Amino acid sequence: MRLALEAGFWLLALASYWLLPDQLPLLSQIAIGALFVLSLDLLVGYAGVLTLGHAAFFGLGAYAAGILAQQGWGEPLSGLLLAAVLSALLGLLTAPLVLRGGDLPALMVTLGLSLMLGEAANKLPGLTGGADGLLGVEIWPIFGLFRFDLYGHTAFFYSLAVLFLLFLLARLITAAPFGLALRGIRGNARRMPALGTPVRARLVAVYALAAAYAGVAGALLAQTTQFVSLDVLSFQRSAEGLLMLVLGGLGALYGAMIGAAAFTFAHHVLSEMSPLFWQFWIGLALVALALAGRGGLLGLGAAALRRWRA
Amino acid sequence: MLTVLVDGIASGMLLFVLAVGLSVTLGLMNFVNLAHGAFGMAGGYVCVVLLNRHGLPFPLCLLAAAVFAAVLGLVLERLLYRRLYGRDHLDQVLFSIGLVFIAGAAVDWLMGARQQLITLPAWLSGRVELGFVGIGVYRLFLIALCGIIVLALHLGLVRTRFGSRLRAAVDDAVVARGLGIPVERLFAVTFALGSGLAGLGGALGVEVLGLDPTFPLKYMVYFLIVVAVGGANTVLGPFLAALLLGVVDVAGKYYVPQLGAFAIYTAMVVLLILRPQGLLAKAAAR
Amino acid sequence: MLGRVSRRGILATGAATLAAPALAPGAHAQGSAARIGLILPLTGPFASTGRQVEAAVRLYLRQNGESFGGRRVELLVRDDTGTAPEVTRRLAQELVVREKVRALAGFGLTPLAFAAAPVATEAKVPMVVMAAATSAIVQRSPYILRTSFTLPQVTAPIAEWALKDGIRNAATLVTDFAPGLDAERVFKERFTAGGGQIPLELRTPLRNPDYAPFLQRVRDAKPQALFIFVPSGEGAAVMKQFAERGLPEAGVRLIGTGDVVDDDILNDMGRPALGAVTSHHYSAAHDSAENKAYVAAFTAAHPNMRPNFMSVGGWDGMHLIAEGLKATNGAGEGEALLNAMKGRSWTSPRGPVTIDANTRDIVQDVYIRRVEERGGQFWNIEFDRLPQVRDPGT
Amino acid sequence: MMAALATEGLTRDFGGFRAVADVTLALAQGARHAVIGPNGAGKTTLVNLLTGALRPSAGRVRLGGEDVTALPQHARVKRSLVRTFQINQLFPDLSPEEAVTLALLEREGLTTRWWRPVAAHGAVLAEARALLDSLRFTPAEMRAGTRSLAYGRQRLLEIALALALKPRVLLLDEPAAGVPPGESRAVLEAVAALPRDVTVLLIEHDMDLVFRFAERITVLAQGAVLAEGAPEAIARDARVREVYLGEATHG
Repeated sequence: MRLALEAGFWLLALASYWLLPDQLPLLSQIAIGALFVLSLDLLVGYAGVLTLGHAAFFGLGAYAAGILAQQGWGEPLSGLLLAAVLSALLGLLTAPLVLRGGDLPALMVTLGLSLMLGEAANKLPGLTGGADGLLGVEIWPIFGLFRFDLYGHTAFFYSLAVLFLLFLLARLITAAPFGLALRGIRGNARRMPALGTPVRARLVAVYALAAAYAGVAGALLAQTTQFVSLDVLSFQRSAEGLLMLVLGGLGALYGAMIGAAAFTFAHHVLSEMSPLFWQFWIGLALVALALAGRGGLLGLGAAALRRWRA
Repeated sequence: MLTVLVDGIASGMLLFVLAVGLSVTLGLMNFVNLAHGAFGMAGGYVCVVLLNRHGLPFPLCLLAAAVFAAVLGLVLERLLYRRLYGRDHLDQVLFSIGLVFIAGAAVDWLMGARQQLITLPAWLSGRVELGFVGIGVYRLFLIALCGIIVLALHLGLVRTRFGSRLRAAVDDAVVARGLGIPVERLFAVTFALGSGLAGLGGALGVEVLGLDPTFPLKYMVYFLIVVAVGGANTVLGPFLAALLLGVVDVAGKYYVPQLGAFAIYTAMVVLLILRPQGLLAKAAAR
Repeated sequence: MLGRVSRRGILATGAATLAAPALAPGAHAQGSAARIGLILPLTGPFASTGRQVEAAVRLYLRQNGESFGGRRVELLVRDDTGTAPEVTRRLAQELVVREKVRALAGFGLTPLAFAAAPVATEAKVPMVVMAAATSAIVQRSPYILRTSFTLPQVTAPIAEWALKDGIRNAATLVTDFAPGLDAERVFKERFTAGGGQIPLELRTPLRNPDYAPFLQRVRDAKPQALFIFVPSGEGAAVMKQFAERGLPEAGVRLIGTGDVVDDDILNDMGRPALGAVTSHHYSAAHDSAENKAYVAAFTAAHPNMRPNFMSVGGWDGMHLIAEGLKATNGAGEGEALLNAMKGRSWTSPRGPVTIDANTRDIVQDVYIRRVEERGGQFWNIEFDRLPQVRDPGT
Repeated sequence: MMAALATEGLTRDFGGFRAVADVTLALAQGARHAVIGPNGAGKTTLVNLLTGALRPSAGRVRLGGEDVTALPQHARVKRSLVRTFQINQLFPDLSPEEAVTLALLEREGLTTRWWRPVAAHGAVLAEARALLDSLRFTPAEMRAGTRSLAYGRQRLLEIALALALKPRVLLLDEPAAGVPPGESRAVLEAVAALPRDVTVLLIEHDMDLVFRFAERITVLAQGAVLAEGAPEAIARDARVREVYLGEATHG
């Protein structure tokens, strides 16, 4: 049953290529958003570490891949790899600062670090292009075969494939003992050391892992749009990621992806119908969902399913 | 030099008035209210409308802004906020960001997207020369008014029955309930007070911070910094944090503009790492 | 204050939201209309730019009938929030691929135009830049045409005027992004070439700027004049601080490009703006029959707005597209439409303008204006004119 | 003979308040030792010092002769010093089966494993079920959410998590606290069934339980050791009766 649902989800994702053939750029963006939210889910949903600055890793990944291509090496896969490695390093470096205190200090330190990075990118126009954005990013065809085209065919399959592979990895990790330990830490961080778990070390590991995922998401965005701007590091991106995660449902990989898809799609449809006031409707939906209760869309869906069966 | 200091203090004090309500929300109900700036925005717009359209005197506009925001706060608290007490922080984030979106779009619809401007009365504009330096009259007015508010809040918290109950409730809501303190009502009143102060701050800030529908998002980060750095249990902590923020921000932009906002973010991160519970928190006993 | 248009808009949106699930893409009537994709910042910090341009484009269509060369124009408006270039790019991509638009238009800020340029090139769709003003934009794609202005174009004249007026010592204050750097560079070149000195060069951040500390530095340096460029909508905040810091009393004159005395908010700036001298391509006070009609129609449709230089970019951009369609009998697409738009001249509310056939950039008169009070309102009154200025950057 | 668990001059100050003052203890291997004392005597602080949740202001902790004073909590657990909590510290979102499995995986040093699903660790799962079964958990209870269990069952799970770690030294912090009398038997049985070579330190309020279980008793008062001896000696000790037992009969 579960496996059938999972297969259905991915078949639907793949089928969207034929269902919405002229929405491919949006679909790629959803896939990239889903990867970013997946990364947040590993950190927030599974390990219970709060962050308001996850865009730092997304942005670092985007600039890493973008600058690499701008400097003349446009091979996409090595761009992803570089982004993952650099972001993970930044994660390892900053984790000790973030994991010191409680929720609020963690929120604020992550926020502060991401703002610092954003400001650094703003003040280094030689490297990043500053407020004008990074121009001249040229990505080579994937495997030398598939060129990034205007219609977004390549971008769609590329983003979806990367999302799928990294999802499989995340699924493996969360189902493994390591994932169980993370859920334990989230459930009761006081008990874990009494079971012999070095909590800090586990959290540092998952922080770096989530950073790498976010970095790859950023790199995907840079490569598929062939442009990087300061927006990749913005607070709004971090906050929006969290919104998508809570919207979809915390601590469930599918919740993360459904949240990203629902939010992006709603945003798109609403802002097309009401370019001036779409924020009003999004806001209303968020408030209603928060009042409705736990579990996000996934939780609501599960509850509806239970009621229907009962 | 002195001018820079005065500017910094003025903007810090303004920031304090805007943010202090948030610190109470967080300390008392453990509620992450990202929509706090929306009350500031509401106050700002009330002030603009009354001043520009109806020509009311500026002090009256300030008062109206504060009252309007306070009533708005009270209504929203009773209708919506209280349903989310004790819920997951992330739910609260979702809810309050939603409110920010709604508020922004509603204001945009009513008032348009552009910057709102006011013309200060003559007695508040211009500058005075003190020895070698000139200082804006309005900045001095800000410092004086906000100073009075800080003092009143501090005394109110330390000297009055309301204050002592509030402090007890912030320290431990469960125990306070056990002692028969009506925590819910206390909080509603405090929430309204905090919103009212934000409204006043928003009105005072039109001239200095500007006002448009993105106001709550634009300054959210600053409010959070004040509360996080200041700690949630005192008036003095956030006050010092706001002053520090104001002075470092203004001085940083004056002396090393190439660093931009870098100075302020670095200061915040360092402070948070050194004192995760806030500037004035005693060494944690537990 | 409740604009009728926007109220109806929001009600319509509400109804549409309820119907949203039933609305599949492709359900839009295809018809044979010529679709124009208008991408603008309609929310966020630069919303005022988008609102001005959108209002002018709609006004043009309302006034000139919606058909050109027998082809009805259908406008598709998209909000890119002004700060997210990748959104601009995606919207451009969608408008081209899904909606099959004949032309892309709008583009509120330079980074947004930069991000969308490759789409125009690859799709071979003309892209009419109605607002963004960095010199280099037209070079990013052979399909870009511009109906706004460039900063070097409007900056050079004020530098010349300042020298002529006896100013020898001026500080500069610009926003730290491409247009600002353009303005700073050109002002410095012209001003120092004429014997002027620049003791202080300041750059403020694009996002969440706070002008007080910068203006305090200017006050402490006491130059004869301060040259300012900030994006549309930011002028008021600068002006407030300019007055509050006592710069006029210290003998510092305010000069700049017209962005800082944006017509849309000039009245709210009030007295502090009086006497500011700027150079720009458009003033709502421009003395011509075309402009009087334009301002009257615009303010009739939007009682709370005064058309500014952004709006006129939108108006002329729509005019350019309309003329292109007429010239091709409504059949123009891609290269053909582009060629029909190149080299065109007309009399805009701002005065005579030409789209240079080679550079695809606008050639126009630039005026020197001073802020004055007329009948209880504040206006940029033109008192000098440089005819048919090209972008000196190209 | 070397003590399984020993402290020397263990002291902890909070600001100006001395919660634990110069406590010296020695538990032989297989000891059944109890620490009693009135509320605020410093019992829980002592447990936290022994397990490493708190750092002492002065003094040392030795585990089987090794000085572990500087070691963090989890490293002491790896040396088989295990505790239970006075107030349940469980995982509300995990089922008992998952929670015990987690403890077992941790004991086996497997929680860094990310490439094999938990479900593929058959031996561990079987052991978890066997342990819960020995504590009379029904299969349905094993799979239910922890938050839905009755309090007595939760208390038992608290102890199961400790037992899963195969302790050599076990600290039981008021294991019967809040358990209805009918269900406290299961808790006692579980403790009584421990192998004889396991050293047990019991922190307790319930005098009945203490005198039934302990072979040796230490009495704490105001952070310091007031008396130590066999149960009969403690029961006769006048000072103890005065500060503690006397109070207990009133309270």
